[in-house]
Amino acid sequence: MVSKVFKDSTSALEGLLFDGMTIMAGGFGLCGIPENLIAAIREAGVRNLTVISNNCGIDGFGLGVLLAGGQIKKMISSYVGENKLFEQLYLAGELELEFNPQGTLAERIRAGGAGIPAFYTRTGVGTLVAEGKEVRNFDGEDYVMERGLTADLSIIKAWKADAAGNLAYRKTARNFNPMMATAGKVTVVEVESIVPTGSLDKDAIHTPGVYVDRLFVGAHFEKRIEQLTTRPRPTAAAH
Amino acid sequence: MVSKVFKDSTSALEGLLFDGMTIMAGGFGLCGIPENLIAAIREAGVRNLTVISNNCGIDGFGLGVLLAGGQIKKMISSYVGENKLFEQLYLAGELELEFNPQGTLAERIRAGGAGIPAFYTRTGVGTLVAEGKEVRNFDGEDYVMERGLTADLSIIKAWKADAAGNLAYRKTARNFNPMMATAGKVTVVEVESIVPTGSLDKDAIHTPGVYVDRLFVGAHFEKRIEQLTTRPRPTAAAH
Amino acid sequence: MAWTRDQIAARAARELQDGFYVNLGIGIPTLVANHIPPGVTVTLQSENGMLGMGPFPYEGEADPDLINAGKQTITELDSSSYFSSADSFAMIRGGHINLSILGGMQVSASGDLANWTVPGKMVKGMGGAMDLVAGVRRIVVVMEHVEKSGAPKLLPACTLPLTGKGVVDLLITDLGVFDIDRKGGGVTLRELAAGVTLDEVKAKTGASFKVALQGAEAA
Amino acid sequence: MAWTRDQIAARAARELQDGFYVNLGIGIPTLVANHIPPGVTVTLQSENGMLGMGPFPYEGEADPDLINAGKQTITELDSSSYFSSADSFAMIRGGHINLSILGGMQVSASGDLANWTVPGKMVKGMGGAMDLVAGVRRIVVVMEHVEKSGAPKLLPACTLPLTGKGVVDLLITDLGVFDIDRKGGGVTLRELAAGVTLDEVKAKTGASFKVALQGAEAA
Repeated sequence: MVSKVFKDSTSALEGLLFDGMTIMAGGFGLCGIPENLIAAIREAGVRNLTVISNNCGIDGFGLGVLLAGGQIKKMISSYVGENKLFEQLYLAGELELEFNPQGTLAERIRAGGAGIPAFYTRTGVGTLVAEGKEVRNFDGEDYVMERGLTADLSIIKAWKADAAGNLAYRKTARNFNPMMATAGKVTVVEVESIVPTGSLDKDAIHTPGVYVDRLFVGAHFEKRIEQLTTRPRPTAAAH
Repeated sequence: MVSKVFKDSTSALEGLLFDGMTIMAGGFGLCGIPENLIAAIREAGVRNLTVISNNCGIDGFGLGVLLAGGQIKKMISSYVGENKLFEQLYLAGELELEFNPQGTLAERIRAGGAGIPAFYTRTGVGTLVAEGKEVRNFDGEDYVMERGLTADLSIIKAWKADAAGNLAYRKTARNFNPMMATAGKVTVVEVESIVPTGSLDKDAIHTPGVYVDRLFVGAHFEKRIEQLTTRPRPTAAAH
Repeated sequence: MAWTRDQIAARAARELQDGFYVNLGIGIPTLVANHIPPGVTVTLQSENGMLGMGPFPYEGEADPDLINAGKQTITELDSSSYFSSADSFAMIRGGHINLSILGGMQVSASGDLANWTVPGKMVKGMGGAMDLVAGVRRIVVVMEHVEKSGAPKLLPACTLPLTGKGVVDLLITDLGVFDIDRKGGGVTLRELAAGVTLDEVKAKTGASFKVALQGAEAA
Repeated sequence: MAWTRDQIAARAARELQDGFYVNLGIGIPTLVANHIPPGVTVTLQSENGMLGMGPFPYEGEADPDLINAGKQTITELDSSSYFSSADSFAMIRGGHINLSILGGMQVSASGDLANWTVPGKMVKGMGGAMDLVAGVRRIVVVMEHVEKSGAPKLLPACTLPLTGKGVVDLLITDLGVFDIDRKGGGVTLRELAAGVTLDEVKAKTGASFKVALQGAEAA
């Protein structure tokens, strides 16, 4: 069987990138983002990208580097408040933007991967989000119709994988990654380690191998923290 | 905080049962069914039940005992082929039946628990299943609209729980249980053991505690096998 | 001479390609797992919530928490994973399974399939069959060519309630192999079982079909 | 005298009931966690995929894989669980969270909330706010009673784009506490902050409101 395991980000993306394509990128803020794949896409220089991702990184990190490279034509996101360049490009009319409520975005991606072309949600009824969309009453309550989302490519960050492509995520770095892994025509995954097949808990595999086309161990994981927040250690006297 | 842990099936169901109610019951075939809760409902004698479950047990076991007790008015299922009494009651007009494709049933229950009143699926287009339902074309393909499902009570079988109500299922005994746990107005769970809070892998909790109202350790788990199928052991010569 | 059930399964197994994710129905389709060609690795999905289905357990080792969609006890592999029924059918409906091999009661010339009910006679239900034919990328149906009564099962249109409309890509019976154009409609006989004549197939088939034999191979 | 941000948070914390599952927004709502009344145990949900949020980590122990919806580093508890964003919002949209406390820019007399954008000025996005107000069973908004300019924020109708229509149950500002009838419409002043007069509230409020004081308690 053809192996799903590739040696690095560049080889894992070979033949998959083209101008004008749609890419889904996992992560919430800078947590659980496919750092290595983003860097490789920056390197490859493809342009006019539509990027579906909850956020757009920060200036100089995460998807922010694709923004700085002028590679992104349109973002489909729920929140981009941490990115000054984003605001600047958007207000200058150089960037298209489609805001989705975060839960609607997550569900649209799940639907796209699950063969569901549309669903109804109460979220956004009576707001800008519902404009131009069907609003329908079920059992006395109004709901807006939202469409499933898919992409040409999904770029995913997981914690561990096996050679069959089974993935496990760690803590809140899971976020959008599992749904996006199901909604890409091709799904490429970077992981912190590839473990022997059979060593992952079979009851705890978040993404079964069927969804993973290519995977590799990322060379660098900076895992930058956006809002380092701590509390003081209790003093010795408290012990 | 009021404890979610009850001492047995009877106390866990106290005050929840009434004639004419709708109950979701987890399990696929006889695998992962809430045996102890079914027995307690048999004991309680409530009638005119609408039961949402993929199957209806077999004669004399699983939901079959509620059927034998004349407690079920209507079943919403995908397959009831293992139950002769079912066929008999149905053909005699003593039982209502709503067949759902298995995947549509699973998704309707997920939708019910997720606040989605309706969704579209290709499953069933051009068949009896689509009769009386909206059929709508998205991007050149026809889809049928299906509604979310909820219940007055969900009865669930899990493997392990902690006192916070976090649940883990085992192997294919997971099946319909996780979605049903989200779609009951009240959700009662029987488990094989309650483990110390903190001992379940936090990345591998299938049902977070928010969905669980009451839980108990089941007194009996017969775990009857419907189709025992084995292969001969390789002979010693083969070693 | 016509193919046996096992020969039908063997022929169906030749539709498997290396790396495929496959869902096998109950009956003849289950036998396909015994005929996977050498050098071909497929991953079997069981719609009750498992990817990477292993063989039946040894005697005494059956686990009641580990069954397939036919409710048979099975085993896991190193590469197996478990998931809920909702996740399982998201996988099926979303087009992530390459191939499904299913039994049939009737198939029409436009690829309609009936395999779940006989009104007034059989109260079983469709289980996951409607989801499989609607969601899986390629559908192969295996069945006896005619009913016990001799009545044809490959028909201009199904008379039984449908499982899916325009869903069958390939039909394999004891008499031969038929391509079905599920978009345009139309049946083409591709292979004859050893010892079966074109005349026999014509006599036993309700639908009209084109003939473009690739050679009548014994399975 | 008006309440401080911390006093607003303390008053909001009195809305927490034992056993509640709660989602706290960013800003003043985050402070609510510091004021949970004794004997009340609540479980905090973070919409990026966690139930059972713990306190901030000790210095040197922050884990980049463990953040809250405000992107702050946090810790886990024994009872914590992690899940995907889709599962997290299924929990929110499905009505499984008892209470959410959110910040606001404007609130209307019929319970409309605006808290996500100022056209032409602010390009941030709604994040999970629209899902929270649409799905959570009870919505408490905490905010300063007036803008820096002195303009009222409790209005007959919001002028900013809405986050949700008819979604707010209770409004807590530095001046007092207001019940909002999100079905029928209509605001009732329930509590005055210590040292705040009814006249001051009337002067600083755009919407008309009824008065049914339960006693002006200091938080």
